[in-house]
Amino acid sequence: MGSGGINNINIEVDIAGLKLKNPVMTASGTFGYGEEYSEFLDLNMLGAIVVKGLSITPRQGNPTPRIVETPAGMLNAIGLQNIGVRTFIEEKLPFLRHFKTPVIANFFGDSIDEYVQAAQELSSADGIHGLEMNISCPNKQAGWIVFGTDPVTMRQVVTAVRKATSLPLIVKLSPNVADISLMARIAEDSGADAVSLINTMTGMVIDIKKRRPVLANKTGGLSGPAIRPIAVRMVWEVYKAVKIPIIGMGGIMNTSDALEFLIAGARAVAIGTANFINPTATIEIIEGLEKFMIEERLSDINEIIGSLKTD
Amino acid sequence: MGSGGINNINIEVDIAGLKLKNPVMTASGTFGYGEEYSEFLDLNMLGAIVVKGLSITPRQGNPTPRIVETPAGMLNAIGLQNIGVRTFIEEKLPFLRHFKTPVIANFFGDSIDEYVQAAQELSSADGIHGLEMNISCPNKQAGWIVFGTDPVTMRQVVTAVRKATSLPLIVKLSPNVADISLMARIAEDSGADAVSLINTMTGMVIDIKKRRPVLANKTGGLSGPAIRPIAVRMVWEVYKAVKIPIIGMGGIMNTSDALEFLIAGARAVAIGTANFINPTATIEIIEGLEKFMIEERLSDINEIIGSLKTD
Amino acid sequence: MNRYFKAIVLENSVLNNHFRLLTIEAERIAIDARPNPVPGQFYMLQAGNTYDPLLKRPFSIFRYEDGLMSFLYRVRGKGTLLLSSLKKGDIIDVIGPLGNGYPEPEGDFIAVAGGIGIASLFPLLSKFKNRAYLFYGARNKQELVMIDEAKTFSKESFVATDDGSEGHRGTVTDLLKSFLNSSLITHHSSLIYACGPSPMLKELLHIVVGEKAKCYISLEEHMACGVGACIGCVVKTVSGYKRVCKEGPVFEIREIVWNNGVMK
Amino acid sequence: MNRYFKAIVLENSVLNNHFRLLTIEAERIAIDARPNPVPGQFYMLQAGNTYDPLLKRPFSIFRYEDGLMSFLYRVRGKGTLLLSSLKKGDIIDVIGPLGNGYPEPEGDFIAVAGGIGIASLFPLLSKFKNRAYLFYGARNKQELVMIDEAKTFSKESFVATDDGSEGHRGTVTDLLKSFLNSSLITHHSSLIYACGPSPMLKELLHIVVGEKAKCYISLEEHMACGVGACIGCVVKTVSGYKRVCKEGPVFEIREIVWNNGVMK
Ligand SMILES: Cc1cc2nc3c(=O)[nH]c(=O)nc-3n(C[C@H](O)[C@H](O)[C@H](O)COP(=O)(O)OP(=O)(O)OC[C@H]3O[C@@H](n4cnc5c(N)ncnc54)[C@H](O)[C@@H]3O)c2cc1C
Ligand SMILES: Cc1cc2nc3c(=O)[nH]c(=O)nc-3n(C[C@H](O)[C@H](O)[C@H](O)COP(=O)(O)OP(=O)(O)OC[C@H]3O[C@@H](n4cnc5c(N)ncnc54)[C@H](O)[C@@H]3O)c2cc1C
Ligand SMILES: Cc1cc2nc3c(=O)[nH]c(=O)nc-3n(C[C@H](O)[C@H](O)[C@H](O)COP(=O)(O)O)c2cc1C
Ligand SMILES: Cc1cc2nc3c(=O)[nH]c(=O)nc-3n(C[C@H](O)[C@H](O)[C@H](O)COP(=O)(O)O)c2cc1C
Ligand code: FES
Ligand code: FES
Repeated sequence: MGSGGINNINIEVDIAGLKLKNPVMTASGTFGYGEEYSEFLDLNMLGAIVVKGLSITPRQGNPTPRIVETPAGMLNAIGLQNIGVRTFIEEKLPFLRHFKTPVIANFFGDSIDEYVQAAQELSSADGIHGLEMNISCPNKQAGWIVFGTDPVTMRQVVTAVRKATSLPLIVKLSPNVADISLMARIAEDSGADAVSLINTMTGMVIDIKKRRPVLANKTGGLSGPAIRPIAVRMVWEVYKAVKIPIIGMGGIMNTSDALEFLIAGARAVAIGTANFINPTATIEIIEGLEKFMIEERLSDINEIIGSLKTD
Repeated sequence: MGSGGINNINIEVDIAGLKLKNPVMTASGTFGYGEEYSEFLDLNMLGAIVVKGLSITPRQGNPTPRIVETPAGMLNAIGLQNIGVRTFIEEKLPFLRHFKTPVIANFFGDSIDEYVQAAQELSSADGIHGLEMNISCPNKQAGWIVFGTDPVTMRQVVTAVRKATSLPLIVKLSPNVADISLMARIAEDSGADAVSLINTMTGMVIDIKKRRPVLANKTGGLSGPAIRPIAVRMVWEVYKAVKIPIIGMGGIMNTSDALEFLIAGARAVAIGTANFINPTATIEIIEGLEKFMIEERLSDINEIIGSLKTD
Repeated sequence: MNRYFKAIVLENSVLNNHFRLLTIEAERIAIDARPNPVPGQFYMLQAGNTYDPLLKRPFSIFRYEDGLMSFLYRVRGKGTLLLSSLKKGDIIDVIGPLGNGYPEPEGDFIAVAGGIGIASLFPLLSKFKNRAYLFYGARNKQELVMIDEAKTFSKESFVATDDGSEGHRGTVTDLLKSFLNSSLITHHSSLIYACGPSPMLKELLHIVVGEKAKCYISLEEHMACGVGACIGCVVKTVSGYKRVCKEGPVFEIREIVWNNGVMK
Repeated sequence: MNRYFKAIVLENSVLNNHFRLLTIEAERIAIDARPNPVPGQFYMLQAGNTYDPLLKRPFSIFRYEDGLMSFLYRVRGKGTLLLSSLKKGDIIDVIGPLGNGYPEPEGDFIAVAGGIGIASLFPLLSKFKNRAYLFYGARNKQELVMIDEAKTFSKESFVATDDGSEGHRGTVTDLLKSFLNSSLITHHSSLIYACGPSPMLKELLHIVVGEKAKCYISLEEHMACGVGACIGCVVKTVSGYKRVCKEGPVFEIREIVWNNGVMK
């Protein structure tokens, strides 16, 4: 497995200076802090581990129900419940340091200050190899405009965080926009080392008997195979617009899905909802990628990345 | 069936001065010009018939494949193939005039001029009761910016069409935007009598062996149950933002789905992809709405519309 | 330890209109490494090869014997409908055992089952034979599924139905109340296990509040992962949100924060 | 006329690894009003109660008798996999018969089947017994499904396999070419029906181009509605895009616009 593994196949990729032994990582919020799935798979085999979104102060999250299934997808409104940056560093990071797999800390805030503080604290911890900014959160100061859907606030927050950290910085883009390539370019201009996409799409399910939203939070984020065609299209659009690497995600369930993202231009992929259905999905996809390369007589995964023919 | 039907239940609704005997219409592009499904159901039973999008000059449409299935959805890239406004009026409208059901002509153009011309010609025909503008088309003049995702071009085209017709004017909104309620307000300000939403969401599926998009057009429009939670959320947002009536659509497969849209604020619903799977879906939904009202002891459909509780 | 595996369907029988019993066996290769379940634990099950339904569904272990696992279930929606179409020889995807089961009783105990809640308590009855005072309630006689077996394993049993078609007409909590008031087991030291609908659990709270009796209840929440990763299935406890799939599904009733009769 | 109905599965048998035969019967209430299919027409079939797969799938009528419909199919993806799990007594959703079948032959005719293409031609052979010169090609002997029955109905038959495991090693179009060059049927007046993969159809075009022989081919396209409403399944013809489900699936080969060996 991994670089120079069986049959001299290279599946190592480079994301913003981070060498990943394969292009498969976990999607934030779907893999806890790594522990939960460590019984199901060898965390050493993953390209990277992206942990649940962290904020400078712990969050309680939303009331329940937090989850509802939809056709080929699910809505979640966890409300970014998390133990906070400090507790994460003290209680969860030591476990993750036992593995050779790079750890990417996903984080967010309600204000630029909170983003900056979280980035600083995470950057000074031992065992965090990259940061992923979740900008799909409303900006308290700017009247709850969502950071990731407003070009101006987005530029401000990314620029500020860029100054606060020297770790590889990934900006995670929201799909709830008219032109995601514009947002990707802003991230690139503001100093991001990579972009990841897509975050969930806002949706709602109504209980027709009660005439109430099923989720206590009313709306939630749609993930899973339902959104995959939209995510693949967005990765392709962003690939044409920026030079920095792309981490693609959104409904990847198996190797074939992962390949769609790589071919569209993603240099790595993240597996989210699929973990819930198949806790070993990541490993099966890593193995599947190698198998595909053997079948297609390819020796380097970079021959696949962005290889979409559209003539 | 219909207003004052069994059990004194009123399911008649008023959309921009058009009285519909029930709130169930067909979604443009999924019901041909009405003929194709006339063998499967009595067209007289429908709330309204919305025909395939028309342009002032006939269109060939895209090469094939034009269709690909996705999890709980499908992408289409028909490329707006149509026989043109004139041929429609001459060859298809006479058939539709045999029915008492209002006919709504969906139309589009590549320029404001084309929109205006199509609206004028359609307005002067006998047997067309309303117009639905599809603004999810790129504006040739303005460098292929999509009319429906750019506030400025959208205002221009709706204002121009409004002047060109005195028929009830429905503006069909694109979901590929950051804030659909903003677009709905622009439509309202520009003189629209109603808005319909959502049109399809842009997506892509890749053939991993060929490393090509499956669709000849590369991308296509995602429809079907996969997008329903997004559509319901958007209807709810638009309901809070405008006063004009809303026609809700996107993945409605059965009565329960239709009710989600009505409760979220749609005054009528349109059935699209569901027709392909169940040609009598519209009729079953009309019957199902009455049944629901009996069960819930409601006598007027207006008690349902916009009745979502979110306290 | 291998908690994710494929299993073969041995039997999927209809008990009556509403209830079915599914028996599966893990594929050979997975068996050795597989941990045994304890009463109150659950498995995530998924039938079919479709993304609609997408998620696995949680089911309590009903019976476990030598690698064979049985689940007692009720058809409610798409997931259980698909489960009901499984036939002998079909393959099913499984994660488990998951969660924390009921703490072991030391002496006799009280088991309060409401409807399908019997599924979760049944292995407790069969493991600790003749030690349970069983209180079993359902809508009507037909829905008192597995009642004969449950009685056999119990020391004494008390039955209630909403329509009076069997046993007391009313709720099991009525029966429990009078039992506790008049029984030989002292009110204070009693140990109660319960699984059933929210209103029943709420009633239980009223009964045990202020008493020393320990009362362990098994909760239900919508689950995505079942393993603690998504934080989707939480319940509000006196020490904050806890995951039903990980810290639960069994909680001491006083840990739960109740709000207008529903857990929040 | 009722072309949308539910049917009951009578049989779903495995012919070999790849091929299956599904026989269904329309529910009583739907039968009377149902039109009978002609050879070359198709039905849209859907198994299960899920939105994944979402769309119905088109299948040629293979056999029709007194309300019983049979379909010969090959498991390819999710839809046909789900179809293959149907068992006796299951209910299936059906639209059909749809499209235009083969125009009726007046005298003898030639039938060219490539692989599963036999499904579409079979009812023609059985309706017009002993009038067909059958050319049947497949990858190998195992994939020559229903070959014995097809031969019985034919006047003469010619078989080819890619690997030579049965009949001529090579393509059916090779066989057809030499037949036409040497046969008693004059090249000019011959009537050909064909169903099979694109390369086979392309070869046929080369054979008949410039000749008077009429050649009717049955095309496949991805379909959403099957009834002409979505304009998704078009093929480019000399008079513009035509819908395979409505104007087709049978077209005279010269109507089709070919582009680098594929239909455009
Ligand atoms: C720990 C645990 C153990 C369980 N054990 C059993 C058991 O042994 N036997 C049994 O029959 N059922 C059990 N359940 C409930 C079972 O999981 C649900 O009935 C099942 O998920 C419904 O799936 P569905 O697709 O058929 O229904 P859906 O279409 O998903 O829903 C139908 C109805 O069931 C409700 N529902 C869906 N999922 C859940 C859930 N996870 N918890 C509660 N309600 C839900 C929905 O709100 C809806 O009203 C258990 C649940 C939990 C959390
Ligand atoms: C008019 C018509 C008649 C047909 N008759 C028969 C028949 O009698 N027996 C039979 O086995 N098959 C027949 N087919 C093909 C059959 O419809 C496809 O094999 C089936 O739709 C595949 O569905 P799936 O979900 O199993 O595969 P998918 O997962 O949808 O696809 C698997 C593969 O099949 C291809 N495919 C999918 N749909 C079609 C389609 N509509 N046409 C061509 N290729 C497709 C895909 O591109 C992919 O390569 C017919 C097709 C048409 C258009
Ligand atoms: C339960 C759940 C929780 C999530 N939490 C976070 C989070 O904390 N931060 C974040 O950036 N994305 C979060 N996401 C989004 C995922 O990381 C991912 O972008 C999205 O789910 C799409 O991928 P998928 O379809 O493979 O799940 C969450 C998703 C789910 C389903
Ligand atoms: C095959 C197909 C063709 C369509 N053509 C049009 C069109 O011509 N004009 C238009 O405004 N919308 C068109 N639509 C969009 C539908 O009217 C509808 O907005 C969308 O499909 C969402 O509804 P659904 O999920 O119920 O299908 C088309 C949709 C499909 C699937
Ligand atoms: S179901 Fe995911 S944490 Fe419990
Ligand atoms: S499949 Fe819809 S037009 Fe042919």
